[in-house]
Amino acid sequence: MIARKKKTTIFTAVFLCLVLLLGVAGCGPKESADTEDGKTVIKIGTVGPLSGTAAAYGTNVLRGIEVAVDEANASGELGDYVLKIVSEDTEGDWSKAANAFQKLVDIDKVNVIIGAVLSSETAAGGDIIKDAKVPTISPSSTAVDLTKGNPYLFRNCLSDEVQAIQLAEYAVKELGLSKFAILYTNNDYGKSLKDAFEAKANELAEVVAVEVFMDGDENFKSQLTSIKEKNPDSLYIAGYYTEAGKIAQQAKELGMNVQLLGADGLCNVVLLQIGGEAVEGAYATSGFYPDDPTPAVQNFVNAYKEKYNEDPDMFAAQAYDATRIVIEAIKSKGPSSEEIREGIAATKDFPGITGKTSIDEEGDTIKDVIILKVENGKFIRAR
Amino acid sequence: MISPYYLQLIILVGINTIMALSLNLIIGYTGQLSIGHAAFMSLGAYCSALLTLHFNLPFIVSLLGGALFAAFFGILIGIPTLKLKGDYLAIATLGFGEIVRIVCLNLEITGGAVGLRGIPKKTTLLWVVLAVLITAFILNRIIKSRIGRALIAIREDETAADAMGINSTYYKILCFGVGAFFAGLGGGLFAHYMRFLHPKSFDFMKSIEQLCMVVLGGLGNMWGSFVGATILTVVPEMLRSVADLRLLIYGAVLILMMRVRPQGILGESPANGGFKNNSYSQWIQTRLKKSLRKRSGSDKT
Amino acid sequence: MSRHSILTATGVSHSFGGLVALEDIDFKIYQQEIVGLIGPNGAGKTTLFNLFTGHYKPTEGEIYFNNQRINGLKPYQITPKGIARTFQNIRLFKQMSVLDNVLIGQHCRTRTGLVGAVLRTPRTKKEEARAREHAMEMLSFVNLEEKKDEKASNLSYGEQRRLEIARALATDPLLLLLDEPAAGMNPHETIELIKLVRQIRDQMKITILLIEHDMKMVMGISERVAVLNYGKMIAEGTPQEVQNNEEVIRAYLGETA
Amino acid sequence: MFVQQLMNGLILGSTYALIALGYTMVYGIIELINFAHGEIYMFGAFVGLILVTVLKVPFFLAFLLAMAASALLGITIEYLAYRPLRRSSRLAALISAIGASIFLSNLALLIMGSTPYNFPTPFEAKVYETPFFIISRVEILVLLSSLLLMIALTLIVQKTKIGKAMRAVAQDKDTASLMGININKIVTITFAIGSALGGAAGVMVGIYFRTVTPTMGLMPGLKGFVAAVVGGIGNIPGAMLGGILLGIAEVLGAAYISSQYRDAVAFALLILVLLLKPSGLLGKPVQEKV
Repeated sequence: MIARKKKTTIFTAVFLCLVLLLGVAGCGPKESADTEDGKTVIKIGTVGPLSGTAAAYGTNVLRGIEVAVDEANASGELGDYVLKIVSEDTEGDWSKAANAFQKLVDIDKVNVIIGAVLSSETAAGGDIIKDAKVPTISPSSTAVDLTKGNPYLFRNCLSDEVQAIQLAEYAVKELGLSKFAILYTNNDYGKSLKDAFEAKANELAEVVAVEVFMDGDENFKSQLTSIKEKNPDSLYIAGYYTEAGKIAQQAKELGMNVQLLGADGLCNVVLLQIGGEAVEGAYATSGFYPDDPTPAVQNFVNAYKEKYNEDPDMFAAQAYDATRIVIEAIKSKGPSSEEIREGIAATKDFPGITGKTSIDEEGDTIKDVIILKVENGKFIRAR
Repeated sequence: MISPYYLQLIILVGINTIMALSLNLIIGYTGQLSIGHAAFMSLGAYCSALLTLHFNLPFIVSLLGGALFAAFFGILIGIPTLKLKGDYLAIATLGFGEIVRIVCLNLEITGGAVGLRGIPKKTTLLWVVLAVLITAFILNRIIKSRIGRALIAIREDETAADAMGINSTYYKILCFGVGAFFAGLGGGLFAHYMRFLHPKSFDFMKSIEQLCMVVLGGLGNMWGSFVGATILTVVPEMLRSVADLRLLIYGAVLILMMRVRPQGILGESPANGGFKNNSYSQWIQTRLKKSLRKRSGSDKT
Repeated sequence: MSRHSILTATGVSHSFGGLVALEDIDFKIYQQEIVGLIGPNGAGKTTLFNLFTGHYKPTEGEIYFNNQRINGLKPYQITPKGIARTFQNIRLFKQMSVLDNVLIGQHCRTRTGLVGAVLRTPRTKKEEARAREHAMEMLSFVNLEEKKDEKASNLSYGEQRRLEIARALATDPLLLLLDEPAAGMNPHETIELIKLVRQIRDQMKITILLIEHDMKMVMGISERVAVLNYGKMIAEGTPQEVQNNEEVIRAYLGETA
Repeated sequence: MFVQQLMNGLILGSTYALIALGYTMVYGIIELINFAHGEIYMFGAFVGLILVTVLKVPFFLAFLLAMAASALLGITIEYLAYRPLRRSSRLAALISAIGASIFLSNLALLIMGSTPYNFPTPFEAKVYETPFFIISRVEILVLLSSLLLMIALTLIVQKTKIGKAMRAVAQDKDTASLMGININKIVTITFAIGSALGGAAGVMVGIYFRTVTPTMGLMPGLKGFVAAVVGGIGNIPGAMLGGILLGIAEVLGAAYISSQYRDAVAFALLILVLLLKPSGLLGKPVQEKV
């Protein structure tokens, strides 16, 4: 009996402590002050996976935004305004992203949101920011028609369709390839790349095999063996760098002699580390080339490296550019949500580190596609 | 006027309460360990959303359609799998949940990996409150009836329940069907609130989250399901300011909770936990008693 | 006493994967008698119970209850026909109240379905009230009416035994199988139990088959005793006859030696 | 091509088997689904990685040290999360295991970050070609190590005194303790061995797939568990068989049905086996006592 009582007491104590702790954490520094050091605060909300399996993408996006915001605040280019980031985690789960969006617009009353990262997250938040009239620009959600019919939703990333079409053309005309195999990851990104590439490649030449894998898979030998049977001369990998590196390795082990092709999801140094020799000679479309000698790119790369001790990837670069687009919008129109929306919508030939960027009437991005090639363990620009 | 963010939280608390209540019927009252409850939610969500999108049916009809669809699968899956006991049933339901998720990810009609967009927003606070009340009312009536007694008897001791003339297979399937029905109802409300669906949110972790709601609140306690759903919906939101520690804390709390109060916040039986007498621990108990008997030298035929 | 058989087993055998537990048992129970089933450890007494109640299916042989063939039926099908049992190692629904335990016994005598339960129709209410009344009668029969709201696991050992009997009685059986009802009881409790068993037979007209080790009890209460050894029925008769049967003496002495 | 696919399945299956062995070991003794096993596997991979890349420890030594570290982690988890619950319900232990799993993977995420680490391969990447199939040196290593670990484990359980005590505990804890067996010690040893196996699996798979991430334990953990159940949980050769069967089913499913449903094939196999033989392919059915 005594033991039981003690247990109950402990339980009650722990429970109360927890509630208190949470209360403090939740109500903590909920600042309503919109000024800081005499400057008016403009709040930028971010939404993306900072934990869970997709955390790598969300973390890099947040870092890209942070670099841009630090830079802008330090340079004083915004005059009487200062930018402040409110970042929200989604765990990679779109229903939690919906909560994050709702919180940002209602509780934090952010002026603008940069995010979300995964297309499903952005899709789940689209209606929320539309209802709240808060402009939102995603640096990486590539799903087809995502921004359509939503005047508050924009994105700054390469269109999957354009990437796939341009690479298919390049592969046939410049590289002289004719028998394509496609291996795509079973998410919106992989699927829209695959659809576009398959259509274009079939038009110009022939697609002999299409196989699919899941995010996070490690063993691709089954799919690769099926592909090998069809004797393609090239393999288009519509997915991300981790899986692509392993696919390249395993294809090599199976003795496949194919030209590797891919999209911007491949462009990360991790691909080179995992893939090693197996990814030599691979071509991939990209919006960002970190070795580009232009000062804007080098400034970003150096600032990023200094802050995070790591090379920036496409996610970080596109997030940086998205933030720059927002900053330009504030400079040209003003800091209110409506003004920022107008500013973003009017973006034309913005000289970003991921190329010249315009936003079309659907909120979609028009930007140059560059093609990178892996040579001697480094990405170099092929076109 | 309540802010949309808090409104959203209240609505999610409501939907999660429905999920937890229906799962509680299966786990807490009938003692069948199911860890694929999110699958029934997704079946209801997709079915009702598609009914709305393609046939433009009234909301209530879509909701019921989704719920019945989920119930149908609950029964369909229940018939073969409910022969299994304890951990084995848990694993089978886990496998079923994953299969549903993968199928939803690859079908054309569900939008596949791109997700299902453009579902009209029809779920309001009123709908959710009504649904919670109706769910609680119906489940409470069932539990307080002859059927509920039979379900609890099955949880306590299936062999003895059989001996009392209870067709345990029938009742287990019935409870699975009813549980799946309300899970499907919750799914329908969820779909018409979120306006978007993607299989990602109906994975294994979601089922675990729902299980945790039930256990945290207290197995076999209706109020417990409400408390558990509220805590696991609201607390993660309160912890947003410490985003990277959120799941860390969640994990630690689960371990601590099981140590200090395994019967849940509102659980009743202190010393040994209400769930103790499933068939497996029964088996262990029997063994214990047997060895005691052996020592006391009495008969065991 | 009428000599009308209520349960008839002919040539019943049962084996667990090659291990023969019961072999060629011929056994009859007549209406309203009290029969004792004895035998050393592992003789197959509980197995025979399990065959009668449907928990096991006989490998061979036939079992008739009230002129209906019941072998192969599931327990939940046999109970409504009128066989009820208690368990050797008390299997109450521990977390349920004493009254609810007995109400479970009424399960097979009530009909309410899902709709009736949710709508709580007048029929349901009437049925529930009747079931409660009946359950209370059973509780007062075993002298537990005051404990009706206690949790079953909080009862004393002897009370739990009695509750199990009340639960079995609530199924309105014709035949009651008691598996070691006196195990763990003190002499005083055993005497009370003997009284109770007699009452069940005399007042409710229920036939009783019991497994028991307390020889005083078996011989004192049973009108007929059957002896199992190594899965075979080695003797059957009045307590007097059985006590003097040489094979029985050997079986018991052999075991203790 | 069919032979190559079969070979692919065999290799994939032996990576599952490596994980399944640890699962089955723990379940066999204390009947607990150790959901944190996937995280122990991840932990082993990280320890191996850090030893090899940062501390420049020779590979084989790093492998052993990773096993030892994983064993230590396993013992700690058991002590903190499972032991206090030994007398409470199975569900409580299950939830506690899930809590441990969530805690560990997020702790790793916090410390190591989410970018995948590259595991440098300690062996010359060599590929052997036969007329029917192609196999790499690492794959042979994975196959052999899972086979060796299975045999070693079987020997430990069947032939040693500790093994005998383990089996006694598995059969009947109370009687075993009456016979003078220290239950706590046996459970600790069981966790140590099971977790060491998990760590070994982590390092092997890390080398094979060349990456280590904090979330690497999730799906393989689940699959390894499925493999253990298919083979008959608690049965050591069963874990091997289950793993290989699962691998082959997945690979053939992907090759001849559709790669979209590869994971669904695995889970369908699980349900099928459970329905036909609930105790798994090599598991012994439990006779229910009345």
